[in-house]
Amino acid sequence: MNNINEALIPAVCEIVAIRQDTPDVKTFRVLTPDGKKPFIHKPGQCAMLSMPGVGEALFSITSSPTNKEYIEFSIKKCGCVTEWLHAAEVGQQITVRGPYGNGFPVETEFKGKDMLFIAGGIGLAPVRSVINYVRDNRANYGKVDIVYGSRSKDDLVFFEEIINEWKNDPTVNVHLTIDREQEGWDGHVGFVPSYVKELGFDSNKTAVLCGPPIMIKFTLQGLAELGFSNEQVFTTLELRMKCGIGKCGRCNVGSKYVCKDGPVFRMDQLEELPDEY
Amino acid sequence: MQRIGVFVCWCGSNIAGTVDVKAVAEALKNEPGVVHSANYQYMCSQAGQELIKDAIKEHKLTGIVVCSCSPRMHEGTFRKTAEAAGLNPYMVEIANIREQCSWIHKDIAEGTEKAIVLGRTAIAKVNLNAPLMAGESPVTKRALVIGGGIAGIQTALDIADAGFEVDIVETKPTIGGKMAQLDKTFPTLDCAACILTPKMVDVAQHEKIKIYSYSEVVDVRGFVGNFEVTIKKRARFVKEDICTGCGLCTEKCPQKKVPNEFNLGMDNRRAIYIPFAQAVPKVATIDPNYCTMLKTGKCGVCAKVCTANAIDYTQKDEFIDQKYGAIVAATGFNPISMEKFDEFAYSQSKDVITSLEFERLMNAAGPTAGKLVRPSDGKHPQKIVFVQCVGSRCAACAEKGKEYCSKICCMYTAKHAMLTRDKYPDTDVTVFYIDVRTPGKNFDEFYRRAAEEYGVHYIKGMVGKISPEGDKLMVRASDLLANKQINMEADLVVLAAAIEPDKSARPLATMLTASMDTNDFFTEAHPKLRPVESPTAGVFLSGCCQGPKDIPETVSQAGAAAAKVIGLLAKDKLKGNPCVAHSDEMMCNGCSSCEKVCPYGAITYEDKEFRGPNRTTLIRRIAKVNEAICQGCGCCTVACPSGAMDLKGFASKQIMAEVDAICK
Amino acid sequence: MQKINREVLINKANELLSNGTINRVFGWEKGDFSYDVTPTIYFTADQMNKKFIFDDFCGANFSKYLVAETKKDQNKVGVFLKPCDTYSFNQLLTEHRFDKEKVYAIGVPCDGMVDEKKIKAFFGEGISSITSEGDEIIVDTLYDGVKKVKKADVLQERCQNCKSKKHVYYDELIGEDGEVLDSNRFDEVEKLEKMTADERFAFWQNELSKCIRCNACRDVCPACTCEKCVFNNPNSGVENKSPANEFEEKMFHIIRAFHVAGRCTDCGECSRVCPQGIPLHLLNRKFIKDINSFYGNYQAGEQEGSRAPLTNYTKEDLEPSEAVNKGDN
Amino acid sequence: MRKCLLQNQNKLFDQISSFASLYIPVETTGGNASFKKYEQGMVMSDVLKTDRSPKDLFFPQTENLMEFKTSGKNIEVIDNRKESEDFVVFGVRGCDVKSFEVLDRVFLVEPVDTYYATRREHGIIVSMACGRPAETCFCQTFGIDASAPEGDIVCYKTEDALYLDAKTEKGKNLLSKLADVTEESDGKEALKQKEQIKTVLAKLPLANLKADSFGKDKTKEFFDAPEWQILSKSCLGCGTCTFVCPTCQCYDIKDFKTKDGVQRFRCWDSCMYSEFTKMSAGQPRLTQLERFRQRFMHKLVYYPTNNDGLFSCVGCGRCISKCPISMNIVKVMKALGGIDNE
Amino acid sequence: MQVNEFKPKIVAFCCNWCSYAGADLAGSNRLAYPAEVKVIRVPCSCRVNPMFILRAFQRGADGVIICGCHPGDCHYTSGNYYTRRRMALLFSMLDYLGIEKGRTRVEWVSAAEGAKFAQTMNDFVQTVTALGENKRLEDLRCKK
Repeated sequence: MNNINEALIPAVCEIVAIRQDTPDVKTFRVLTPDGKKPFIHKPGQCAMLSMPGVGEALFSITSSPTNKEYIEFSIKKCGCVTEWLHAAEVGQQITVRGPYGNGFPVETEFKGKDMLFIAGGIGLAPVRSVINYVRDNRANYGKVDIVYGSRSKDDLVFFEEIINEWKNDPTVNVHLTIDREQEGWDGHVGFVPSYVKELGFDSNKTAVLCGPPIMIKFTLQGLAELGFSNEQVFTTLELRMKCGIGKCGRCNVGSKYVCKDGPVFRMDQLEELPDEY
Repeated sequence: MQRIGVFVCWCGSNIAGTVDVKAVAEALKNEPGVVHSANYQYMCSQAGQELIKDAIKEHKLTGIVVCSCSPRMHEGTFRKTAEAAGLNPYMVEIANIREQCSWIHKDIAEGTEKAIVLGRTAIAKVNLNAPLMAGESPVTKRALVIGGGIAGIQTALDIADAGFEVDIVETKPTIGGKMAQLDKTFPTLDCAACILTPKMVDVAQHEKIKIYSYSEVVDVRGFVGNFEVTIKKRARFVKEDICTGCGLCTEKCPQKKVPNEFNLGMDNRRAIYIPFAQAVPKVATIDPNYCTMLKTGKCGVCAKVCTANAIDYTQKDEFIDQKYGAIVAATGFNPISMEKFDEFAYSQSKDVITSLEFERLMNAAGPTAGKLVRPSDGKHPQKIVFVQCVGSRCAACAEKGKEYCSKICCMYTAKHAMLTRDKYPDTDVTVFYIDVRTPGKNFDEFYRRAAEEYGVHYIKGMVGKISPEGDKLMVRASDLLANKQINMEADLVVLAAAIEPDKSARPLATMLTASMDTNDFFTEAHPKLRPVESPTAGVFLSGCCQGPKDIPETVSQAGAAAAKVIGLLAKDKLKGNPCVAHSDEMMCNGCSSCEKVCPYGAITYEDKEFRGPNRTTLIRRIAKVNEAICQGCGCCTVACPSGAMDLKGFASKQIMAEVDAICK
Repeated sequence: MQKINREVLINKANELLSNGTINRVFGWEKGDFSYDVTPTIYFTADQMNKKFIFDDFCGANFSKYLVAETKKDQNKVGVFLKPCDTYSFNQLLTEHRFDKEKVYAIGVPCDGMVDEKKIKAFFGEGISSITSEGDEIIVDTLYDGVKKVKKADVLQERCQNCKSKKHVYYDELIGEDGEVLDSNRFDEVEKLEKMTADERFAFWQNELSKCIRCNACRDVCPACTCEKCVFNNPNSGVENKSPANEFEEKMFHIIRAFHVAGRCTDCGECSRVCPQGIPLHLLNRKFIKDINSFYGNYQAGEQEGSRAPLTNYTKEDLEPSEAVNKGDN
Repeated sequence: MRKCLLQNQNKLFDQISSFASLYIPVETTGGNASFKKYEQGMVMSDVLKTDRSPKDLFFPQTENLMEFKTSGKNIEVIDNRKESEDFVVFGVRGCDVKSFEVLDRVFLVEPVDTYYATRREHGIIVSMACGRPAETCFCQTFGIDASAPEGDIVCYKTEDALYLDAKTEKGKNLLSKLADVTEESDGKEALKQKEQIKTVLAKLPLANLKADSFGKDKTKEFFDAPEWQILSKSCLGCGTCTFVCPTCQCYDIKDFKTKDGVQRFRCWDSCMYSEFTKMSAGQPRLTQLERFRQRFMHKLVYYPTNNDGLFSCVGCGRCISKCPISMNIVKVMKALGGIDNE
Repeated sequence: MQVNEFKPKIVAFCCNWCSYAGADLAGSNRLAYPAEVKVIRVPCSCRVNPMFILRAFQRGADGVIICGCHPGDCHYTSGNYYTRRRMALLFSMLDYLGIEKGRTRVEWVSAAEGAKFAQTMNDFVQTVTALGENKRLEDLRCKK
């Protein structure tokens, strides 16, 4: 759909469904006006959504490429574009351009590996795309573990999907945790990093890590203690971007452009970059 | 994004007559944020308000725009409507398509187009509105009444009777005002003193009322519920609390040649005086302009004769700070100066007098003990001419007179004429008038009695010139009905001088930040619906300071003002205006520009710790707005260079959105 | 009179650094050429000996740096201030932008700073060195040998119209203090005022169209110390990043001049740093001139704590209509 | 090589402008010049460094990208670019010509920036050898020869004539259209000037400045250098250096609400601005040090890393003369390279 | 002949207490003034930021008028005194930049001066009409 030659000119798409995931996260299902998927993407890639006059912002695509019907974005309310989106209704048109970025190496480095997905809060949004990709191509991957945590039960995104699909999938182990005790919650309570250590995973897994910086920092320490090396851990970065195509200079960190060379980085690649992300 | 409902009011034909309301409702439907648009005959009616409430619920509206009359009229109404339906009242904006559209435009196309723009502008604003919560402030349960005439007296008594403390500030040594100078009152002809002085006594004896006589208000700070007022109590050189009012000093004082202002200078008083027998407070006052002791240090007679030792020549002006919850202006009126009306020979002949002077001449306590004589020679006047509308309704001669009707002159002149004829049936009385206006209970009957029963000659016509000729006055006038010139001799001419607000009203208005009209009458918050309130919250109007009135009107307005004050003071907390300034501490430079322009001192500064880069702490000086004190003028928002200061309800972004919508 | 040279200043700074009065000092640093002097901060006399310079190109005013620098720690910061710098300093104090207790101000004399652009306008590019000798400037060029020019002719505009050689603030003064001067700084404003509206419009249209919105004028301005400028603030409603068209050029410069009106000390930095050579000082001076003629003479920064004309009023102020017609002669 | 006598220079310009838009450097105020669209009678300035680089003509400071119309919930995207026409930029100095290579490697790599690409396609660059390089010139540091600039046509200006040498098809094509205002020449004069320029270049104060210690993969070496602290100390955070720089290409995309639509435009941005990387979640470059460092690291290390060692600085020296506080890339290179003046 | 009559766009900022009430009074008294005038209600004339005025011109206004209480009568005591200074300086600056001075005006209109309000607006519209379209502070993007 998107003419690659006109990288900055977006296509018009329509919000066809909106789901309130948590008090401040909504998931938007987006199609072209004639009901098609706007583009084919790789798990972990992003796209620019905009409302003319409000602004343009980059969001990770949360649906899996294996979903042939639509693409989805899970968006947390913070800033003017997201606020506008949260107030939008079904049928609202927006503009979309993308997909941008490298995505997760699902067909190369991940292939045949045991996967460990670790996410905190809205960090599950990009990871969900890989998880579902892996589930839909189950034969290509080894064991799958998912550790997901949030402030409270109400802040767990995709809760329905986690409970109804992932938890019911015998090939997937889901480990949920919330930060503090809460009524109606009989699962694990505690922060993600300590839960990961508690769970004590085998260090032969490939880990995908996404969440707030503080969670990433401590989870990395935990993984290191468990014997994971930096080459085994992937994460995805989010920086302020404008063009999405590695030209406007905003997301430049060291010699990399997050929008083009990222947003997915292996930890050892990330270590090479100056600490400015 | 808001969900906005638009409600276009027809206002009967007031709006619908020149604005195609349906087209407006239709056009506004497509504006950003609008999800519902309706029109109705009277939005402010019960049914109209129900319509709005239902729409708020049905369409889950987050903001509403009412295209109707001025927000000054019904903004409050619709805010209450919104609130009743669970919407924050400040999510309501009014597009004024009546006063500022349908009423001034004749062409429907033009009116409709403008109404759409005005609607669009209000929608643009509502899109950026945020719910506002009013802060609360306590109410000082004490009222201040400025002016001790019948208006002030009645207001004070009514408030005090409801159980609240009241202070009266009166510039003269006694309360009583103009009414105390009157002889009889129309249309009942009862004696002014007989009905006023008991009230004065009531005031003096009321435990809730304190009188600051011979005093004035010199500064007003604060705001509704929390005024702080400085009262200057002028030195009267007599200890008020000791003086018994025996009056001995006023008889012994050797300085006898002081014009007696109570009798309008028609006789003299002493340098120490009590204005009149029933004065309240009944204490003597030394006039420093005439007192020999104060001027030269030699005399001291009054001190010697005073058995109570109440005289104190060293007394100084005293400044009293007092807090009030409400302030009532009751500063009254004065007849205008006759100096500019040379054609009536006021300054040339002692026998040309004003009606108020006539009032004193007729009064038993007046300079002539109630005997009607000519001031020049003390002879009984045989022929009296009354001239109406001197300086009133004077559109052509605005530089010396007033454009408005002074309202009371027709009636008091009828009273004077009647009383004269009653007391001195041999006197010939002629009244020159432009119109005789008698709209009041028993007023026309009263006037007709004067003309018909008492044989007063009423001539419709203007007096052109009055000139003293010998000991007579020659009156040249035109008789408009007979269409002829009249030359008439008179022994006494009485001028019905226009009345004007007291001179103290203008500086007072400035202190109160209350607005005034071009004639220096206080402006009411609404001429019909809020006639006793000034637009400044907590300031109320009583008596002639708001416009010319007779006594019954004054008393009823005084009561109304008191009722408003009581309503205010009865509250323990006042909901403030939530449209106040707010400083964004992240952007504030702490430069003090805002503080300097704030008229209320609502802005203070504090040093606050902020997180700096790399785990450092920065201490920055930032502005804080005291929301209870801020009145929301927005002056600070422009003084602030960084834009840290903004005004809730009138935010820069909102105003700019309005600008954009208008200019589109 | 004692000749004030760099050694005197280094010695003074050294004394203050070593006796603990200050722990760092703002001073000028020589560059690769004769004229590219950079403001910097020194911690030791040794650093100063290597790099400190005090000559005809030390125009940089340190006052604005103090806003951030004094917040860094509890130590006192030393600063060299030329007479005109002290006005900015005072104005910042008036606006509570920093605490004077954390600054040790060393007043240094100034007999005008040279504008290398003017030298280049005379001799073109290719200047190998510039030295001064008395009231002459000696310029060694790559192509035309050694040239001489009167210093007065190549002074910066603000120095040609110097308003004051008097320090209005210092903890210590080096050398003797000068006087407030009668300058002709409003001449150019008057010249513009005398033009027709069309001519003025053409003049400003041409000048402002050069603007590239680099914000140098704003960022160097000692009055522009806002935590966040309205033009950078997406919530202000007037944010703009580029002179998208003629309107936005005017908007930026009018509002900037208005925001500093009554606070601008007329230091002339805005014009000096403009990479496009726009005479921005003529906007600020117009406000100063108007303020002086409408509300009485007022020099921002002259007195700490003085009330700026725009945060003040009298009941007899002239009406806007009169103001407009006053400028019309 | 073609020769055009100086007295015919304007005829040459008139000729060019008869079939293409022509931009030449024109003097504005004493010693300053900027590229302006040629109108009859305009005089080409010899000023070496235009206030803004000719980058503007290919990557303008503000540029409309597209427009939107919205009604109700619907959006319409309108790309209202028109057919581009050829234009000629005359008198581009060697350093500025080189800057286009730097920009090309950003804008013309996939996905191509079509706005820039179209202009590059239609723009013909006539470069100008620098007869009198300035003291602030240091193009040699980056291997640029001001005596032999690149470009579609190279021009040498002598006392009495312009010598035009077409280097590309585009250039030849243009030159062929100028046959009646130019004459064939052996180019000896041009060669002579070229040599003369070379001797001047060698004498320039910055002639010996080397960039060797910078370049590809040197991030670790310089990123945490202590010098950044003092170098960035007085940086005002303005965008002067960025905006006068011929190679800086950061931009921002913004929306402007027009009368009844939205215009999406892009405009130059600067990594020196504190808002540049600010986002709702935080600010990765908190102080001016980091922002200052980003600009110079990008020019001297990051860009070369991605572009076969090509530096993103062409030594034009504009930042040297324009920086309000006289901080510039030369001082940075010297400080980081351990070169002290004296 | 086709007469394309120029209708200026006028933004009038009116303070809530005096001038807005004055405008209402003009309406109550059916005192006509051109529909080109659109009023924005502000609490006090001192709320009017010079940025609003420029914004109006940018967005296509041909004239901007600010109405407040008479000096001395400000509901907030002193707001209009500041307005007076600010606008005196701003208008003088606009004039200095060559912007036609008839396009901006400050007028004091009390709540009682409905007639003055109408007359002021009539007069202002006439002045601005005579000046024609605002070309010197326009932003072409806002016109298409």
